[in-house]
Amino acid sequence: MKRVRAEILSTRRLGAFHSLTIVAPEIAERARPGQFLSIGMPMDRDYLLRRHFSIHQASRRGGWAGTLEFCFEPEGQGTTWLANARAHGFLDVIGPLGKAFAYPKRLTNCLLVAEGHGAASLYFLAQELRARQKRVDMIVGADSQERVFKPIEGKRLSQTISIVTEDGSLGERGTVSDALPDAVERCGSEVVYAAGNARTLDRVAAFCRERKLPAQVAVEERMGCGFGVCFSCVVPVARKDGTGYDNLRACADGPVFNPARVLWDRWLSDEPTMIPTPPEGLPVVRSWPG
Amino acid sequence: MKRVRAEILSTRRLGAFHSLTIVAPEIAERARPGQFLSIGMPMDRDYLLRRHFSIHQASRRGGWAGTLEFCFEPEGQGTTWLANARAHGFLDVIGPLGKAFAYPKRLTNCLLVAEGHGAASLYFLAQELRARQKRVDMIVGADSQERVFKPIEGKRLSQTISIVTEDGSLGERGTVSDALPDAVERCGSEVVYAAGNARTLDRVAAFCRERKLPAQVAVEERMGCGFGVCFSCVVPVARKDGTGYDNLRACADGPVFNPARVLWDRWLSDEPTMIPTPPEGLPVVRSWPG
Amino acid sequence: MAGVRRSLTVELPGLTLPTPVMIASGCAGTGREIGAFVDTRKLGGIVSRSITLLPRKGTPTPRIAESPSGVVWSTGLQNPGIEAFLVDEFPRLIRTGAPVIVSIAGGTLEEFVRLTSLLQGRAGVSAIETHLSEPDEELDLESLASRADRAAEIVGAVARMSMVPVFAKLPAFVGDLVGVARACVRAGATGLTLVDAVPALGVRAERFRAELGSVTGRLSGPAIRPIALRAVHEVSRAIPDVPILGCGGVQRGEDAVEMLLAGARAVQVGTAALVDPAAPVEVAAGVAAFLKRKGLTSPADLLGRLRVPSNEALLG
Amino acid sequence: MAGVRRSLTVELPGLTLPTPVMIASGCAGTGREIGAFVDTRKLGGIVSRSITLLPRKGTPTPRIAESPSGVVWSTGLQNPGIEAFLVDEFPRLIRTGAPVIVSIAGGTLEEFVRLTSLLQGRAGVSAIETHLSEPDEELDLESLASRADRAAEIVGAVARMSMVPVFAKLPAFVGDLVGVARACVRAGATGLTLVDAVPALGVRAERFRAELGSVTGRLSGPAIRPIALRAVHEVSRAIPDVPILGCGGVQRGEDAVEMLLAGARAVQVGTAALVDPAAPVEVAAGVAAFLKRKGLTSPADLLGRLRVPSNEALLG
Ligand SMILES: Cc1cc2nc3c(=O)[nH]c(=O)nc-3n(C[C@H](O)[C@H](O)[C@H](O)COP(=O)(O)OP(=O)(O)OC[C@H]3O[C@@H](n4cnc5c(N)ncnc54)[C@H](O)[C@@H]3O)c2cc1C
Ligand SMILES: Cc1cc2nc3c(=O)[nH]c(=O)nc-3n(C[C@H](O)[C@H](O)[C@H](O)COP(=O)(O)OP(=O)(O)OC[C@H]3O[C@@H](n4cnc5c(N)ncnc54)[C@H](O)[C@@H]3O)c2cc1C
Ligand SMILES: Cc1cc2nc3c(=O)[nH]c(=O)nc-3n(C[C@H](O)[C@H](O)[C@H](O)COP(=O)(O)O)c2cc1C
Ligand SMILES: Cc1cc2nc3c(=O)[nH]c(=O)nc-3n(C[C@H](O)[C@H](O)[C@H](O)COP(=O)(O)O)c2cc1C
Ligand code: FES
Ligand code: FES
Repeated sequence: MKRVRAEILSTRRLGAFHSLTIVAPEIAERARPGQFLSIGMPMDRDYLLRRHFSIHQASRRGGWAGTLEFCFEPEGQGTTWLANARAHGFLDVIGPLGKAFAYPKRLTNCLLVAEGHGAASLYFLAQELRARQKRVDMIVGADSQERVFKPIEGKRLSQTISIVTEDGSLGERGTVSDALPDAVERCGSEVVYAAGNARTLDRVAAFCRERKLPAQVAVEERMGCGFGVCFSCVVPVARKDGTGYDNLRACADGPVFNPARVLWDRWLSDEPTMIPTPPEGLPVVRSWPG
Repeated sequence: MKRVRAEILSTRRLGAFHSLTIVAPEIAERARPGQFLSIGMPMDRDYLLRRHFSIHQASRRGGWAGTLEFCFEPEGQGTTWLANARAHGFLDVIGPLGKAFAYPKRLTNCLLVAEGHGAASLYFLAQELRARQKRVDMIVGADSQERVFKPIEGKRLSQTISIVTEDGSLGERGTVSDALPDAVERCGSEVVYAAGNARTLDRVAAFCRERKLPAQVAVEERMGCGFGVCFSCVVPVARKDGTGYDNLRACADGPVFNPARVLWDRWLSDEPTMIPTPPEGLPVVRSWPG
Repeated sequence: MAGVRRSLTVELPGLTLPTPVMIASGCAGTGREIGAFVDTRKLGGIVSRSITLLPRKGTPTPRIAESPSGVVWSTGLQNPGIEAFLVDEFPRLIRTGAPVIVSIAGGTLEEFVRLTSLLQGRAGVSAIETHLSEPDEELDLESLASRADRAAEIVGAVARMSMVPVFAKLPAFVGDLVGVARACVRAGATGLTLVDAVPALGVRAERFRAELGSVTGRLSGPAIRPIALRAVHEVSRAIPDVPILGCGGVQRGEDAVEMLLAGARAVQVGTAALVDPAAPVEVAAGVAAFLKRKGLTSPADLLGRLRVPSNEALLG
Repeated sequence: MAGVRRSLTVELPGLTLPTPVMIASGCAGTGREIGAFVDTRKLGGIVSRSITLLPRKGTPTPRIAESPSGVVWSTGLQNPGIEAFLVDEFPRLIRTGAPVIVSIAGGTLEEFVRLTSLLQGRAGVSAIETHLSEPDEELDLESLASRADRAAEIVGAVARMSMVPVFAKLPAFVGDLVGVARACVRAGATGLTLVDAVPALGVRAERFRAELGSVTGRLSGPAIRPIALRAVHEVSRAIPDVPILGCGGVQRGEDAVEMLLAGARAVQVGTAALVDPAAPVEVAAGVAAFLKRKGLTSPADLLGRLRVPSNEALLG
């Protein structure tokens, strides 16, 4: 993990998304899919916290060697400021942060389920999987067309891709989880990777648990620091041996988790107080397929 | 008093000073020497309060009609932000604020004593006095050469001018108050106007009191609002009849005051508690010469 | 939402506000100034600066300094005293057409009693706000609000004499905020203004000096909004039906909505009104826009409707 | 200033700090993380997150949200419990080479006693900080610090058992801060950490929700600096010789200088260390630069040297 003052090489618009490419060789060198970057905000603003974005692209060779790309939708103060950043400006960047997606050793057919900006990290993963001779199929979704992340690149990176939007403005009408059973059939998927909104990941997790499909998901949680010191970003994860669970830091112990071990109901609970351990006890989960 | 969204017409450097010319006809129409402008800061910053600057120039006719100029030295957060403002940007401006300098009706020989940015309003005053066939002489001072405000313009606007700097880098070595007795002799001054640092104004006031010279000074005090609602900017001023004093608002009741009525020791006291009324009682002061 | 009649009016016991956004005490001037910037009939109300029995010259300058997203200030409650106030300033405040809440302050029970008697039955006094953050000169307490029984004694005396609603303005931190609040309500307060600015100190390192002539002062502005929200929330949950005027860091319409959700019936804007004299009116417009967007018809629809969060909602 | 030997070292009773800038409790991680960003030997000290007798899972997420120039947070003191802490986290903290202050928390006297006994005589514990903002489970008080006698009972028990300095960390607002502080010192506290984060609530208007999973939380960051400064100033003037660790909103060297001028011997950096992990070291560098500019030789030269302001100085 490094902290650098990184120059902005270029900025682009991709539908609803903004893309920033920065020069940060020390980070690009180490970056792997699922990891993220932490961007510092300017000093004199009334908002303080760093903002966090998945690494979409890390170039190690060629003309772009040493550069990193991340993408975001301008929403609040921080992303609005970032959206106005110009080439040749500098950013305070920490990365690569967090645990990356693990690659399957034996299994080959990988299904990547991406919702919204979740595609940013999964496209990066697709490249790495293909470089390892894995078959990559994709489900890419969003609420509407302009929020579907780089559909063309999605097609290029996958054997088959199904695009879904909630309003039907592009591809099938529906959500990525609706499209899941079908895709798994069609592609003979053996491993599932997913990134997107937590409720969707919960549904993907339930499906994979039921089908006994090994899976990994990249989660997002509010972060205070992004580098593991404040314990703001925790997700309840069952211990391997089922003796209980721990609140693990999405930034340091995640953001990639085995969905079978995430206690979704507890994490996504509306209640401000903790839910008691379910009567059936906590799941015992074998680790990621060797 | 108006509030406008004013376009920045141009920006200039004048030695240590920055000058901004803005388009604000409603304000320029009414502006008189000694009055000031209040500039709003951007929304998302961690500093809130408006910044205040004397009106240096208000053009009512000709090519520049409807424009206002103010000048400042970048020091803290707000002026640093302003120093980076560019032409065609917009500012949240309130003005003209405060009471202006009064012009003598009968007396003719006016001596203008300007220290640092105090010259900004006194040069404006000089123009108005000359337009009224008054004789204008000046003492213009600062700690060093690049802080002497527009010396050339000072020469142009005055019959005689003495320039003083504390380090002697331009004109005589010394302070404006040192140069005062001489200038009054030489120019047969009948009225004194002064703007500058409070301790200097105190000395000018003492001199004028002793010589029975009618005078007016423009003061500066920390302001919360600039338009009279918060009572942050007060200066202790003796009542005309000597029955006591009032803490008057520099922004609404000033910034121009009759120095003979300002209780300088009380105002400039180092003590955090109020000083008792002096045994000799408070001054009784005839009003400004008709 | 065709056909829906939407109104910003706020009905409080014995007091109707045209909008839920007033100007907080000490930030509205003398009635002469504010009209230059806003249509004063669009104000929910104007709270006068705190008026004492005798004139007060206030603290030496500097009286205000900046701090991150806030200001540290101390005026020492400069005011002309109740008699001069009633001759001059008060009539001008009334002429603005906004409901006028007179804030009264003192260090002894007697002062509050005499102040109230001078306001009694006077046309144009829409309500009285008791400023209780001053030191208690009789019991020698840090402030009149630091003990529930004492606060109740003062507020009770004012309430018994007053024919108009009385709001007890409390600091965010007194030993037991809910206890003091409950005591004030039991003693007869119509409602509470939460909160007064927070004790603070500004230091100017470069000069080894305190920023203010009075050395210590009070912190206000957006910086304290979460502090005010917590006070409003805590008190409104403990004393469900008491009308609360939320005060502290309100700058935008959304901030006012936050206060109403936390349990306030209306809000007061202080520091933000110094920075932007149109803020109180713009905040009200922001509340109206929010109600429209949510298909609600009145500020009362927001009262205390705070829900607990869901991660999905925050991350989705 | 040729020949002047300038040092940032701070000498406290029984404790020497390499610099006057520590990382505040809950913001330093587990000893694994911070080394990636700074030379940890340049830290004045590291205060551990608050450790309880039994493991704590903490509050549900979201645990942090932004507010103007601050953050509202609540972790519920998530920690592995003292035993696991001593096995794992503590040794790693020591290996950073910075003085380690262990922060302990609980809701009962017994918990504090047992926590202290487990730390007793353990190599590498430079000091103990008692976190007193938790609710008092025995006397059912809002916090252990809300009553002087109770705070003194807890801190006294810890101090009597401890062979290392004990710092009582207090909230900015308890009924009578000076009284509680004095009671803690009389009971044996070596010094005080002022202040803990301030009770607060964050609301997300758009969603009618509290920002935090625990609904209410605490405010920290630059927004509260004037609050912390006032607490440090008030206590240091009332109890002249007690060592105070100033905490609250310190982000730049100048902020730390302000704390020292107000009466602190050293400072702690919390929120700013989340925003910029190098901040604690850069703040110390800023203090050094300030000392140099003023021709001073040690942080002690700044202690309590606050002067009252002069308008001339501020306006000139
Ligand atoms: C590990 C990780 C990877 C992410 N990758 C991406 C990405 O590749 N592209 C992308 O568009 N977004 C991504 N996000 C979400 C992104 O961090 C938020 O959208 C962004 O922080 C919002 O900042 P803002 O200034 O627009 O919002 P504000 O409302 O101004 O933010 C206020 C606070 O809430 C936090 N916050 C707001 N929304 C979120 C959120 N959805 N998740 C976490 N914190 C939030 C902010 O960080 C900030 O601290 C990621 C989040 C995490 C944790
Ligand atoms: C009536 C009036 C007229 C003025 N005219 C001019 C002018 O023509 N040219 C010029 O250069 N300056 C002028 N000043 C001073 C100018 O307002 C301050 O220099 C400026 O506000 C400093 O802002 P900052 O962001 O640089 O300083 P910061 O240190 O960031 O300011 C912090 C706070 O202190 C206040 N403050 C700081 N210095 C002063 C000061 N000297 N006087 C009053 N408030 C201060 C700021 O307004 C702000 O509220 C005038 C002040 C007043 C009251
Ligand atoms: C300059 C100034 C003067 C104030 N004077 C008074 C006063 O006289 N009486 C009072 O009760 N509150 C006074 N206040 C406090 C405000 O009414 C308000 O309670 C506080 O500032 C918090 O609100 P805000 O964050 O919107 O400013 C004053 C505040 C400021 C900034
Ligand atoms: C995320 C976070 C976690 C914290 N955890 C603790 C804690 O466990 N124990 C404690 O005494 N203080 C804790 N604090 C409070 C800080 O130590 C500090 O007192 C407070 O944040 C004020 O300092 P600051 O403004 O520099 O952040 C925490 C603060 C933050 C932001
Ligand atoms: S965000 Fe601070 S630990 Fe993860
Ligand atoms: S600055 Fe507010 S009254 Fe003058």
